[in-house]
Amino acid sequence: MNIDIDTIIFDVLIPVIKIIVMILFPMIMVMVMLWVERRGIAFLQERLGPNRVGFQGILQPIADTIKMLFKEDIIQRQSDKLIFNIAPVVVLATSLLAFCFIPVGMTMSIGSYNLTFWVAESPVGLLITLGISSLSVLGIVFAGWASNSKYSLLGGLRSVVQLLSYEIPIGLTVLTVVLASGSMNFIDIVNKQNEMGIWFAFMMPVSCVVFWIAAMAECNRSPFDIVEADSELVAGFHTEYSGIKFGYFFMAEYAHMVLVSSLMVVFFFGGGLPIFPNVEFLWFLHYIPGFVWYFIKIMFFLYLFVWIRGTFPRYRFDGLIRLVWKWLVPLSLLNLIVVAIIRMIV
Amino acid sequence: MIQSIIFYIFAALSVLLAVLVILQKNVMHSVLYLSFTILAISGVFFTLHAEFLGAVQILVYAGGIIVLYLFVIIIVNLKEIKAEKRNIFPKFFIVCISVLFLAEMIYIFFKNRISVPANADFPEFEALFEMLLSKYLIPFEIASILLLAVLIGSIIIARRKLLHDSD
Amino acid sequence: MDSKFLEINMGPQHPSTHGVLNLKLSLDNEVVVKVEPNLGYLHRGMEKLWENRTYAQVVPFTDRLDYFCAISNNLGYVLAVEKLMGLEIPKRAQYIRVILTEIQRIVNHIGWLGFVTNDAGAYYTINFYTFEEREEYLEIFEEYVGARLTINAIRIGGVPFDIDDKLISMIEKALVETEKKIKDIDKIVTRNRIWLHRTKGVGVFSAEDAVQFGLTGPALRASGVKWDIRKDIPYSSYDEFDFDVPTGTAGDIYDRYLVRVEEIKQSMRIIRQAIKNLPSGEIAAKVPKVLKIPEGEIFHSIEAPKGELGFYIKSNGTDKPERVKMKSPSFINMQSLESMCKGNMLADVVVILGSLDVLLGEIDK
Amino acid sequence: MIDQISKYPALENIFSSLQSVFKDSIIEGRFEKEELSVKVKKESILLILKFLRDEKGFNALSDMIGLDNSSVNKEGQKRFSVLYQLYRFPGFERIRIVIDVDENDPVDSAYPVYKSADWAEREIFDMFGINFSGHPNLRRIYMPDNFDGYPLRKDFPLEGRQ
Repeated sequence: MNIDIDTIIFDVLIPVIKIIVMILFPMIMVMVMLWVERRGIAFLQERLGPNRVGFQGILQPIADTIKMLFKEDIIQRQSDKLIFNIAPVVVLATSLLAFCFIPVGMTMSIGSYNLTFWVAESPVGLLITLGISSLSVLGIVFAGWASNSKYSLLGGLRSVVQLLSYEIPIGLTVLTVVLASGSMNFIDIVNKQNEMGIWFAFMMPVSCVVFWIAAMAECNRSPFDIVEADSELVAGFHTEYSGIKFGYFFMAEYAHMVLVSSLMVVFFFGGGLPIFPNVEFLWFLHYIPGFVWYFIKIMFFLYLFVWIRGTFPRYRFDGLIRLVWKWLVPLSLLNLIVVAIIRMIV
Repeated sequence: MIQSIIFYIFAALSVLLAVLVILQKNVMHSVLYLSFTILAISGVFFTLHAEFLGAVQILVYAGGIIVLYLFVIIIVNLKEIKAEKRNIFPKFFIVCISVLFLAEMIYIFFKNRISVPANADFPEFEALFEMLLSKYLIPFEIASILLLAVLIGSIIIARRKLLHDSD
Repeated sequence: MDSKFLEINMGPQHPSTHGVLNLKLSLDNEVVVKVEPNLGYLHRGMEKLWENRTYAQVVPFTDRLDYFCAISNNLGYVLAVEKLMGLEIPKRAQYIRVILTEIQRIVNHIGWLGFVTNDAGAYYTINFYTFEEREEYLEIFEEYVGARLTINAIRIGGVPFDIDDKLISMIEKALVETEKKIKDIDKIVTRNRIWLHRTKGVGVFSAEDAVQFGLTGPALRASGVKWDIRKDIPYSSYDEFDFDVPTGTAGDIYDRYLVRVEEIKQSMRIIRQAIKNLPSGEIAAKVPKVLKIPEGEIFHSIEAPKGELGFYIKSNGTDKPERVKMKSPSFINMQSLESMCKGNMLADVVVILGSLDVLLGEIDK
Repeated sequence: MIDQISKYPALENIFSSLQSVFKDSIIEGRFEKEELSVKVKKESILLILKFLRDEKGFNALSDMIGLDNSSVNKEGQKRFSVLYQLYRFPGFERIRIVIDVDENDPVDSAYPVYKSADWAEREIFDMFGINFSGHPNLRRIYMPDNFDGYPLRKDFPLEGRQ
């Protein structure tokens, strides 16, 4: 077998680097989000937030991580140890795995080599990503059950109901995106938006809003954070976790937020495309690399998460279910029909 | 080459995990291993380039059915399975079935030799959709109506039990 | 899960039981079937202690009961003692007391607003807004007596210090700020759909029930009973002020919220009137160094921010009371928790508990 | 006392009607510092409370107070007193009903008449050891269930004994 240097670089080295980067990317975003959230909420609440470690508290996430690593890892004696230990890994792993199909930028040509900003490309990438991201509920239920605590159990049960309900509007709105772009491939979806010269958010605003609400519920963020409602369930499914295992859940939650923001950006806001991709006199915007655009866009949505958390009270369980079955599901169904009809006509 | 190695890893894993599923006494552990088995099987599908099937495997089995299993187990509060005392006849039956199954597997194995993952690179799900929505449209719709009936029926049964409880 | 219901121990270490309280909850899925409060984690035997202290020594202890509105507790006790002695208090002292207690009412209600929204899951935002506001008033207290929380600002016979122009300007500035803050919070909260969903029709208590259970204060008024001791049995020359008693209709958490917000505005009205009409004169009556009260008994109650605060004092002719019994508003309000929570969901228990405005320091005495 | 009572004709009215209805049960009525304090016999407390609630409109039991009279040393004085502080509102009138109780002498619970007596009676039971018969859930409220002694009795040492 003759192995030349090019094959090693392009077929082995670069994919491996990409994989490593794509695993590190959510982790680094978690760190960034930790700082953004703490400072952002402090800003909303007229206080300062962490500003001691490093410039403007920029090293605070590292301090937090070190604290978490060195905290005692308490394992309840009555817990189911196998599942108790495996659950955080399941949650974090699924959150990170889902990133492999996300295009974090546009293709960049370096000489004759086309550098792509995604780990894998698949004609059904969208389906796989949605499937994997919904797997984190398994970890949550396992954690809730294995902790042998009633608060955790309630949190786990709530998460199942919440997830099963909110999968439906997510699926229905994603279908409209698939209808509009004619593909389940993320890259095709982005390219279609480039072709049409309009972001899907402006083409299908209802899908965009419904997807955002349902996605917010799926990553258990305020105002849908009934799974870990701190004023009733203490900390929900991760009440009994401490140390780095709690850290896993924590990272998974933030990674999930990054994932949802990425999906939002890819589906509705043109992924790594610059704003107004087809306006001629804004040609210079194309010289800003795609991943920068992507980053700016997801940061907006990540900040939106923080903003919403700092503003709204929490939904009660029944209200949450009523919202999805009475409003989101019919609305997304109707939206799907409308989009399908328009797509047939046009 | 790398692909076939990965395929065999996934295949071996799925068999191993499936064995672990039935060896557990704790139901929850069984479900844990079952979910891993399903993931491994979807890995097998991915290496065989049946990406749509793999995705559906994750979405439906791991995301849906396993979660429902968990829900039922938590609500019914099954913790451990106690070994039943069986007569000689069922034991004999079980052994026979296993032997038959093994024989069949060996026969297939030797007939086809070692099957290498097909390297087909076509989006098989398009063909699938086409078939479902053209040639097999009526069975497809009938199946969906059947599922709906099952859904409604289960709700009615559950409701009736609830109503009886309140009386 | 042997029984039909899920039993949950909420507290004594729980983020939202407002102190060390233990609630034994029985849940049918998420619906509350039974609530059993367990008290006594903070019991310090105050009443026994008071029997062995002189009348003046008791005053600082009352701060420690409801540490969130210490001045009202001071006033309740001091008024009872003064009435038992038959002491006449100078007008200026009475007005200063009114100003202080009304500020305390604002502090309590505005702090409550923060806590209850937090209980409903509004991640501390409104809590920090209100605490910033509370801070201004605490600074006023600091300027007045030098302490911020347990300030012991009311003495038997009058008040320890006079109010000067600096303090008055501080109070007026703080009132303007509060008005703005209330408007801000009103914008965020009052018509927020999630807030309405969490509070409307939750923890409903009819007027008859409320009276039967002895509910007092804003929680009672939210049920539609117009009963404010400041208006009906005036003390400390409250009859000279012009203010309204807001009442609700539905008796749910939302009405309690509206009533409390309106009460903040009424308190501001009272403070402004008191500052405007502040009479001149002495700030304390002559009280003997060793206070010996002839035999007698008295039950006197005031309208504390949390409800009716009563003090029963029985004197035996010595310088120490024979018995002091405190009727704390939180204790009697807490009693109705169970019947309010029944049929509501787990998440509501926390908000209902918050809406009753209980404080464990006062319940456990 | 007479000129004071004439300022509150409503209270005087209530006292006279109480006297006419419960002739034998009323031991003593005192008017002191705007308050009417009526000492009644222990046995008829429930009837009197019911009468005051239904006929006279005293709709709320504000508080119940326990007293230990052991330091007063009067002849024929029972050990404990229980005070019922009643309200009529919206309005002005407060009335105090007093009963004397001996040790190990149960009192009828006021719970059937006023729901707010629930915890108040538990507190008196906890602090003085007075039993209330007919109370639905008479347990200690502050002290632990296995606590020995009653803290607010005069013979309980100030610094505790445990």
